[in-house]
Amino acid sequence: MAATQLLTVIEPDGGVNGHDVGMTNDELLHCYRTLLRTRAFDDTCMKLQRSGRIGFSIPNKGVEATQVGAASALQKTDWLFPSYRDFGMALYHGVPMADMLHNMFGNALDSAKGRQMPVHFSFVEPIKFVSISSPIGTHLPQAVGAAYAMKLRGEKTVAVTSFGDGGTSSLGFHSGLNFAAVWKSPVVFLCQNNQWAISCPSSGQTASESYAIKAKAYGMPGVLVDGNDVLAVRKAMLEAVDRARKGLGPTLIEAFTFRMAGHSTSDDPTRYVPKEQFAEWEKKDPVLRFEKFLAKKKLWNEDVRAKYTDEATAEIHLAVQLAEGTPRPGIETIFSDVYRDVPAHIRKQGEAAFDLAARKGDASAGDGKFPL
Amino acid sequence: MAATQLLTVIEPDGGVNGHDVGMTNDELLHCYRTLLRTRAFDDTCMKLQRSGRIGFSIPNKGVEATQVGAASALQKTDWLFPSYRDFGMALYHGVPMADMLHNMFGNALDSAKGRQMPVHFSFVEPIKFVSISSPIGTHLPQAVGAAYAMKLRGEKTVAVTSFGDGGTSSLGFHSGLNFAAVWKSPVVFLCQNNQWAISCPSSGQTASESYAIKAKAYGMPGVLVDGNDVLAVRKAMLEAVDRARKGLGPTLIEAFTFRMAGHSTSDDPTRYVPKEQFAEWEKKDPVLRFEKFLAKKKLWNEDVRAKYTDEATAEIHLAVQLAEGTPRPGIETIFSDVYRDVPAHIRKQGEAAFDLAARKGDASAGDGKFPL
Amino acid sequence: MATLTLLQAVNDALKTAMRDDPSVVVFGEDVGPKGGVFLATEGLTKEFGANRCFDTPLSEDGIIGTGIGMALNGLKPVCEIQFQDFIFPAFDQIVSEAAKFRYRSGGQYTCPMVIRTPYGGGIRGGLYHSQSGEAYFCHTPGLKVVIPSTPHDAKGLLLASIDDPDPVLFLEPKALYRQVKGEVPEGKYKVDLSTLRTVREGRNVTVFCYGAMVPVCERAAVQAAEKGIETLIVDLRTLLPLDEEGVIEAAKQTGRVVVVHEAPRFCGFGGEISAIIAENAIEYMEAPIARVTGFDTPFPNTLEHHYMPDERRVLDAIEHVHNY
Amino acid sequence: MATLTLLQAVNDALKTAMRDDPSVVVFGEDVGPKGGVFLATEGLTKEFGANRCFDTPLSEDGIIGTGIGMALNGLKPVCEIQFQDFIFPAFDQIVSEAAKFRYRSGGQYTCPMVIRTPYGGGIRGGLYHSQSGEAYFCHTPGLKVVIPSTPHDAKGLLLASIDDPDPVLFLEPKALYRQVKGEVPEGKYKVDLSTLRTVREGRNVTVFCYGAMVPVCERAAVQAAEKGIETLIVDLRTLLPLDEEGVIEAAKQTGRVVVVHEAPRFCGFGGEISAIIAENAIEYMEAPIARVTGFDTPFPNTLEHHYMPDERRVLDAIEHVHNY
Ligand SMILES: Cc1ncc(C[n+]2csc(CCOP(=O)(O)OP(=O)(O)O)c2C)c(N)n1
Ligand SMILES: Cc1ncc(C[n+]2csc(CCOP(=O)(O)OP(=O)(O)O)c2C)c(N)n1
Ligand SMILES: [Mg+2]
Ligand SMILES: [Mg+2]
Repeated sequence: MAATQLLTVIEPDGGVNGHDVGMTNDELLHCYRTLLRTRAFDDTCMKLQRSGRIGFSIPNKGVEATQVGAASALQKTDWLFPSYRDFGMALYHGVPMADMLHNMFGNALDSAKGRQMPVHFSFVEPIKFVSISSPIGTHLPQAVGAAYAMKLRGEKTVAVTSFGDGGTSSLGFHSGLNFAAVWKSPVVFLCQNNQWAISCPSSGQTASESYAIKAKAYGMPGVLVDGNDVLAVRKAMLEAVDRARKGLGPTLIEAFTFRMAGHSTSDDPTRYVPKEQFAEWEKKDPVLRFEKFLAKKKLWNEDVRAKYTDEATAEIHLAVQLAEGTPRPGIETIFSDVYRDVPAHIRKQGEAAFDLAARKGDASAGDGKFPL
Repeated sequence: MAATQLLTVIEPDGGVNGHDVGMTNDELLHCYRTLLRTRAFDDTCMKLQRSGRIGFSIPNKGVEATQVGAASALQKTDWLFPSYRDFGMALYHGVPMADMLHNMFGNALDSAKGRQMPVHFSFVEPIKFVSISSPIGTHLPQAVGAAYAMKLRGEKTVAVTSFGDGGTSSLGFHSGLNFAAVWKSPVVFLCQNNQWAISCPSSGQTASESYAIKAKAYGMPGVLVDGNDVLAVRKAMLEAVDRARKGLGPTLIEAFTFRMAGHSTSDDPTRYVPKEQFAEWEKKDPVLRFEKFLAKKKLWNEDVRAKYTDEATAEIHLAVQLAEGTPRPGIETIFSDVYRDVPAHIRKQGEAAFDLAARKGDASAGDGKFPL
Repeated sequence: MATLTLLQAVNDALKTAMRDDPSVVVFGEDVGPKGGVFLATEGLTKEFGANRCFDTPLSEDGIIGTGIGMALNGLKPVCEIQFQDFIFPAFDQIVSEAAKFRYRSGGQYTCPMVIRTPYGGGIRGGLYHSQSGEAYFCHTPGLKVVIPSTPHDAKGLLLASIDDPDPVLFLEPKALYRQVKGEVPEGKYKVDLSTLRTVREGRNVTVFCYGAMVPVCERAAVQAAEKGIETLIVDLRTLLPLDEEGVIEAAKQTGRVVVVHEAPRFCGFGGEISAIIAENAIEYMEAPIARVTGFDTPFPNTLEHHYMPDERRVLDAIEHVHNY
Repeated sequence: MATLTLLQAVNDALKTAMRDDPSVVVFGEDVGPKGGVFLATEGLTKEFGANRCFDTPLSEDGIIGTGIGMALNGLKPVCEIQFQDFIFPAFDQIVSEAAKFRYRSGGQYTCPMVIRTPYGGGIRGGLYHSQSGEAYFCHTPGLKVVIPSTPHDAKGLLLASIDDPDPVLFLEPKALYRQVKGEVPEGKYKVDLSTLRTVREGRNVTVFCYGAMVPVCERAAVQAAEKGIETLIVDLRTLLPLDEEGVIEAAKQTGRVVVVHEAPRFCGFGGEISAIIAENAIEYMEAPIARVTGFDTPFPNTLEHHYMPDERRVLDAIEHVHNY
């Protein structure tokens, strides 16, 4: 595998060119199901936002294969340090859709207690899906630290961290990869190169030949892989995870893919993405790609798609009802979890807030909308 | 030139293996003279510190060739963003020793008005030698910005920035090289790899094959050069500077050398540098190396060394007298240069300080010593 | 004079400066073809070319670091940080470098540059798209910190900042971007840095505020007036260097003071205002110096309206110090 | 009990914690074989192995970022930043990440970690080896900020910090490292975070201080006593969360207050103390609340003794508020 040549497994006709896929039919169908559920989830969130029922979302369309392929290489005991576009990884490992929607609505059942913007998930089960941060790149060295702990205790787990092409310019990329390589940490760096960082194309992000080649600067292997190909991503991840578990150190994987939508619900990509690029990548849709492969294996036809789509629709429908029907978090959640124990000054501020509300009524919600 | 193979010009016997040196005898002797003056300056500062006459110094022994070779490739209109170990570059371009010593004494004639620690020089003439900062790596993106201005105005100048092996781990290295390559800025990054960052050896700094190879991550050429060889460093720098002037963008040069002393006057390298490493590099002394070359060209014998040494000694002797005899900066210098115009609150604080001194006498200097 | 939003006034100021002075360059993430995520830089690349208004890689350290280098070498960089919450990777370049270059070089090297960035809550941005970090920067000698609250001031203060010989952090109250409108003169004019603005005269209580809190305090003052309390409102505008004389004067005028900001209270900018008054005019005070601020917690999302000071809270404090 | 310097007490605390708990790891630049540039970590690599005390590459962002990851995953990292002046590259990791992890994850992920770093002047370190940045961190909810002034407290507070469930910034007054000596109990003991220490009782003037300013204030108090002024000295020790009740109480006791710190005045920690008093006890004040601080300039080198508050300046302020 190389840092400047694209690793592909699924051919245009759905064949795998002699690759040993090594997955059961059930496993393959779980991947497929997750692709569809991810797309359905994305779709629903976009619609919820457009109709004003949630404040914000981040489209996922086009990058599902990377997430499903990567997630499929992990054990439940591994740790994920994801970014905001990583719906698919959570869904793959069985995070309930409702839990994800509680976050999108920022309601009382949201694990983050409505404190974060939508898409900033945090889960400890069924896999460690570490609380997502908005600041780009900060989670890379954090993954390295978590991996250090694993190694120190002699565990055979790995930490995987996922970030965008833009994320490679961040401070955390530099310190994260450097520390990981020096420490030979069991960590995998997954760069989801969707070719855009909001409106900045790769040519404005770096002059390097590829993102994978940046691994050279840190003395670790760099692998460039077709991000629209579930099996190629899985293959690269499996190798990297295996290296990590064996104590051979970190790997940088670049998954080359495309964001088939705007950066977020606040973004209009037609201002800067060339029309032709959209058209070109429409043809490379990762879901169609995987369907071709499944069809060739006789695992797929339109009915299979319909069945899973219906399933996903029903699941998400129920989850939306649940989440939308759940009230806001209580005002006391503003004041808790700053520290384990509430210090006197914060306690007093909380008491004053309740006292004021009792005397003068509640604060009223503004009409501010997220612009980005 | 390559990122993992050492470029050398001066052979062990002083020959240059067919390289076209392309310098006049006067130019060569200016290099030699600067090597000796740099070493003399270093030596004097170490002694001044040991005898308590200045507070701190940073040894330079062993890395003089890198500085002289690099400086020799620049024009007076170019900009230097140096680090604290770069005495030689200033001396090469004709900064008077006395001006440098005013800084070492932090006196009233110090261009930094005694505000900075010793070795944190700042000069605008005869070359832009940009005010040195303690925080590692911050000056790299600054050099890129200065180079952007040159390019925007269509000037044919370059910005050169120099830093250590430890500096490659800093944030500024990552953002500096990345921005420079994307912008094709006329800038040269000179990594002086002296194999130690205080007590941290290269093996603890990075797992990459070399420092020069880190250029790959940014899409610019990386060159590894023998840092104890004036002519090799000059050759690499000339090529890089030429590329930059032609608008072809930045280059990363790694000069491989060795710090033949402690990190600073507060450091005891015997705690961590293996004895054998000192012994090995004693033999590779860059001054002896250049003398061999000059001797082969019939430009050198013991008398030449004696002559230049005497000259340097006399020069520095006078400069020390001047600097040591110059009084401290006036108290008003504490309050100026925070902004161009002194704002009211700072003016008042200054007035209060003078008033208090008038009523209760001056503050007395503590006996605090710099520990590092 | 045109009637502009605060956002349009910022855009107008940038265009005015770039027309006036070819050394002015504008850059940051997404400021080029997209025109910035709030559209503050819309049209600049088109009018002035991609050499003078351009996107950067995703590194605030790089944006400010290169901006410093440009400033050292004769350009007038106006850097945009997409959200103030994302300025922290550049904290070292700002506080260690830009703020200290003049001092540490004895005036040989200087950093006349502007860092523009939207700050504050009110857009359901949660922890990382809502913060008010002015206090972090106000504790840094060598920086100037400016926050407009009207379109007129936004343009005049920004033009003054661009002309300033020292580094200026220009914090734009994003909640007001499209919320406030006002008359804005055409062409170049400057609003002096370090002079506060009296928003409203009043003899009972003095309220100090800035940025997005100004309209909140104005609304509270209207309600207070209905209860017979006349409020003097001061928009500080330039937090550093602060118009200390003006602050002391305004505090003395009523002897009852409320300080308002969105940022957390502890070690916030309001403390400095209280301290200046307690140091210079305590004998004039007839009531505790009250602070109405964000809570000492991170910034929440769903409940942000409970977190941010609103008319209710400001009015309550006005009444409290008035009736003390 | 052994008599130790403050530096030895820090070293003792680290050893005690590492013996007590195998999940404690110590890392940073030069902390391994060299034992740290001040020798605070001397002997740790030898006793506990290079897996538990080790050098890092030169990146504060990396040190704190990996420390956070370790803390998330069950270790107790004690990170060293070589000088507080060099903490700024890690500012984002500290204020955006460590401080907010518990809150933003609803308590699912937490960051029990300690960041040790020497701060303050007195060693002729100039702009970048002398700063006191406590105010930057005290404005950050989610962090704790601790500063010892005696060997006893250094050990007890550091052990309490290592045991704390939340991130603690532990600022060590480098000027006192070898200057103060005192009795230090053997083995493990803790000094409560968030309880101030009364250094000296007095009924005329209250002085609030911390860290390296404590001995300076003590000396000033001796001189004041010679002039008949009895000074109550409070060592705040934990700045965040602050013992606010204790502060208010101590201020009320004399009605005359001086606040002392080395950091620049504007928006410094002293302002918060003044503000708390002005908000909660203004009617007890019989004089202006005075601040004695570093100047609002960067930290100079040759003239650092003029910059740092000394007995002269503290005494002058005590007399000023006393005679007001
Ligand atoms: C430190 C920081 N700077 C700026 C931003 C604003 N921002 C949010 S997403 C984004 C682009 C990220 O691009 P990329 O890393 O390629 O990820 P993608 O969104 O394409 O998945 C930017 C600039 C941020 N969140 N954090
Ligand atoms: C940001 C920052 N962190 C830590 C330090 C403390 N420090 C000063 S020099 C140094 C080592 C630098 O090593 P290197 O870059 O190799 O340069 P050299 O001293 O070897 O020339 C360190 C860690 C600093 N000055 N700045
Ligand atoms: Mg992207
Ligand atoms: Mg080095």
